[in-house]
Amino acid sequence: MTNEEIKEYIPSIAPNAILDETGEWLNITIEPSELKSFATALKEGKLQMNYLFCVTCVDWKTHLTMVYHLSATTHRQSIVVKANVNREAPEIETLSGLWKTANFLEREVFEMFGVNFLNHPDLRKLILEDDFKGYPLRKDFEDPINMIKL
Amino acid sequence: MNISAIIFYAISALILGAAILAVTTLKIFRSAIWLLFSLVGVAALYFWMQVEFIAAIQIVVYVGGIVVLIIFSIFLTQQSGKEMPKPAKGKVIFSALAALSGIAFTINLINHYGFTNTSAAPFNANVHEIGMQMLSTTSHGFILPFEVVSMLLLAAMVGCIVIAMKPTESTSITLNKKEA
Amino acid sequence: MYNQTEVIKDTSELGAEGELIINMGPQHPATHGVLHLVVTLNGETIKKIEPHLGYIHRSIEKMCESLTYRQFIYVTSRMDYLSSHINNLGCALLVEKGMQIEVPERAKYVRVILSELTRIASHELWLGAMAMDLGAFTPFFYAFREREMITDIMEETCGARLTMNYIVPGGLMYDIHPDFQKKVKAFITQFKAKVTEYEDLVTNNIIFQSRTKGVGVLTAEDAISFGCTGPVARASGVSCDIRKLYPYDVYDKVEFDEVIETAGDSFARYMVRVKEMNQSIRIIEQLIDTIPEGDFVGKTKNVLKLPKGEFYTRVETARGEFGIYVVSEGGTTPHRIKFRSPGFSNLSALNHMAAGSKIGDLMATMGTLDLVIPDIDR
Amino acid sequence: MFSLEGITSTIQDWLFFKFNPTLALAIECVIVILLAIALFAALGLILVLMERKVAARIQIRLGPNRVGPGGIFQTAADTLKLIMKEGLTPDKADKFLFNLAPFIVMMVAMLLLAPIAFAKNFQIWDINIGVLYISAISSLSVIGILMAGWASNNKYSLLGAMRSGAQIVSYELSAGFAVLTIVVLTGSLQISEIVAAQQNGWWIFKGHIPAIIAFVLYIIAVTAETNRAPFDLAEAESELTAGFHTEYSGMKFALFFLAEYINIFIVCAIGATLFLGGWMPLHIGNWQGFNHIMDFIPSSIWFMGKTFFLIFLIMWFRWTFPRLRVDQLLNLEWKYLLPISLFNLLLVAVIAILGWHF
Repeated sequence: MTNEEIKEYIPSIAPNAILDETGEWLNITIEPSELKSFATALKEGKLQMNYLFCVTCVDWKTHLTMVYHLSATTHRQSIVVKANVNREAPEIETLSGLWKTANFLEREVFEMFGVNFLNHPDLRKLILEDDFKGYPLRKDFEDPINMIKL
Repeated sequence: MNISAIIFYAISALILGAAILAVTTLKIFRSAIWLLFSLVGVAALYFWMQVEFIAAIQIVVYVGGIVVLIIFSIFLTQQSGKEMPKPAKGKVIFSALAALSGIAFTINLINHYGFTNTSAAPFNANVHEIGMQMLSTTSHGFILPFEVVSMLLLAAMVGCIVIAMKPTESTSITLNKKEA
Repeated sequence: MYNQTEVIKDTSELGAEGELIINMGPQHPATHGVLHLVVTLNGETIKKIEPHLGYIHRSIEKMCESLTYRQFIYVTSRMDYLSSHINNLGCALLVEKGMQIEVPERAKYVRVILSELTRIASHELWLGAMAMDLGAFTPFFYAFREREMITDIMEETCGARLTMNYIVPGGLMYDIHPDFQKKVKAFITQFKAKVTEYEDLVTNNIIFQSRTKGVGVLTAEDAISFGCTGPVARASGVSCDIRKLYPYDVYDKVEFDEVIETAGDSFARYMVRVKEMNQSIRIIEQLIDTIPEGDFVGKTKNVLKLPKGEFYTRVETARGEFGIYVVSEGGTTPHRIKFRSPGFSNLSALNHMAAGSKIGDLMATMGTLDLVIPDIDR
Repeated sequence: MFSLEGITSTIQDWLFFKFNPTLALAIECVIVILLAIALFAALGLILVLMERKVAARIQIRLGPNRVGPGGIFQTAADTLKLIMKEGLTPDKADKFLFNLAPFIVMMVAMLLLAPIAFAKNFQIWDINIGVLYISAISSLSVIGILMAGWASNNKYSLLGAMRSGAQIVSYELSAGFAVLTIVVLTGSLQISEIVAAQQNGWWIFKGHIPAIIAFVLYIIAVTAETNRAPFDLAEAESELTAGFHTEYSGMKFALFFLAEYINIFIVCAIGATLFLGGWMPLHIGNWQGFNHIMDFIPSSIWFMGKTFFLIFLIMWFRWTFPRLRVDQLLNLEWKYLLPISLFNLLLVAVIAILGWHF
């Protein structure tokens, strides 16, 4: 399986996806609502993307971007799936049913960025205290006591 | 009063005191511990009487076995730490009466038994003799009761295992369903 | 939402249906750090394990957003402090990839040797700590005897014993110490002579084997699904060695085997690490005599600026795949940086692996996961 | 020749000459109690130091070496530290039982001292059911541990106590059967008679195969009974932090600590008495010359030497083996040791009846 083949295959499962090849790996941006079905197709379809090695979020001040790094243990090609979510009330479908590692990684994103993962089995704070207010990794997070500005 | 008598009264006081505490304390674990002291006291009494074998058996069976079992079952119940509610007045009175009548009966019995000084040699509590008697088949041998008791214990043990055996997953699920 | 403080309050009482909830940690001898596990027990049998993290969370990712590309390397030494060289190497590789900096051969050789020494040191510490979790105290001292030699080498070379900060973008901070090669060779001789002691004391011990065989089994499928990497995944038969799959520096020039076991239990994880130490020795042996002469650092600009874009590098630390994901806006600091730490994913598999086993098995399972808490908490 | 027997009989004669029998007996009791306490203190200091030195030796390090020459006063300094420490009692603990437990454990250890023959005719109480007395009293020690575990109101302690209870109750069986093996061979429960029966050879040599099996079983079982590694599940520090004594501090902890070492001493002393001839010197059959030379070594040295050899063995185990899991521990007892013990007892009965031992 080569990068070219992946690129040809993607539109067949997600016609609305935007492909971007500038980086090291193929970047696929899709709508948050399509994420779950797209991810299912990636994992169970021809690509066999069974290894989710990184889930994170990027705050672009106007919106948040969920970033999923996927790979396959069979052909070792990696792809990056991105989904832009609304910053005010971020919501996205959970992938913890497909990759078990997503459970913890999404919990981390949940408390650090405030993204609400729908249908997550156990969505609560993993690292921060329960009464912690705010989302520390967002760009506008301010904590005058504990944060030192360089 | 010679030293032997003093020791006797001291031990008796321990037994009685521990026994009273065992029934009056409101914490179940403490009550087991008082029971333990009472049983150890009885063993001490046996030592005082120089029947060491019986004393050792008393400790092995009652203290090492039964009290440990009692303590284990207390551990397994959830409310072991809490104080038990005070028993109802009626119960207290009834129990006290039962105990008193027991004491009266015993005292009566002792009073009517004329203790006489014997000049016979003190009885032989040699372990060797006990062993022989226990397994002998002669007219005063105890082999038959010994074997019967062992059968009884075996049956009890098998019964325990059957009770303690956990139901398999599937049966327990059906049980839960029934309860629901 | 579920309240964590509630859980801690609850635990003074018995849980539902006679379950016993135990807070293992934040201070507990077996968690090796401040990991907090809320363990639900039924008698001695574990029903559920819930990790609570954050006791030493320093939000390194947020910190890095205001640190330059030269500075942020120092923070990564403090994450997985047992593989600090390899973490530094990952950062250096990222900057080198982003800015296309040429690294001199000499630096590449030294980096790989140091990475492998770090791996051995980390595995030695793990071996001792894990044996101690299982109640054997003595292997700890035997393992530390060898680890001490490595830390001495590190100290001589980098000036530090734990948080090295020796690898910088473009190469190394200083040249290696003149005695470096001699000392490393002395270490190899010593290690080879003493490694049989571990076999005698730990591997072949029947109690150790019965404590670890068949305990905490992780199938290959689950290992992939939980994102496990490193020895944990390799013990389940998943080939995931970054050094083999995506070679960096001079790993493509050396011969070594990727150690793979298939049982997936604690013993397999143990064996993988022990064999990995031997493979690391093999790598070092191939490189130590052929370190080329020349510069130890390539030519770099004073101010490092990554071009606009996204970068991801991964290196194989002692615990598995360590990934760094950087989103750059073209400035001197990253816009967003994400460390994909191996311990975090490995920890997420703990509940799956240990539920249903005894408390004693939890120690074997957790021990062989080789958790380093700052790596998880970041 | 200098002998403990001489000293004791001199003191006794003098006491009975000076005072009336009751008073003399009372004074003797006081002397014995003082000696026992002194022995306990000395044993605690020596054994803890020995443990640390043995551990250090095995672990390629030096061990204590600062306080006094070779660190011999280290344990004294530790004791001082423990005495000075505050003895904390948890708020929700059952204070009475919590404070009582260490003393129970200690008292049991003291009671066990009574029938041990430290040297020729040097014994507190030569009770005619010697070994039965020992197994009876040692079954009491579990009570102290259960009490400590329960009264602490700590879950680690409770788990530790439950483990310890299950462990001691089960391993008592094997230890008992191993002891019975020697009882069958000797035909007596009395310690002095068991020692006397080994005049022309220790039981481990005379009783050959069954005695050796019994010896191995005994060592395993008592290691478990004293909660020593590899059977230290009751205090498995990587699992239960410190097991049943998690909440204890200061002197109360020290009592548990001390009792552990006293118990080791006692079980090793009994093991030495039963299998290695107690204070009896090494005699080989009818080699008169050899036996005579052996007799020159004082009996107390023989006894202490054998006991400390066994203690060393148990310490060696601790610093070598990993800990067993709780179900493996019980499996080992019920599925392996107990059937072997039963069979061994049968074997020894046959051997004793047919007179196959030497």
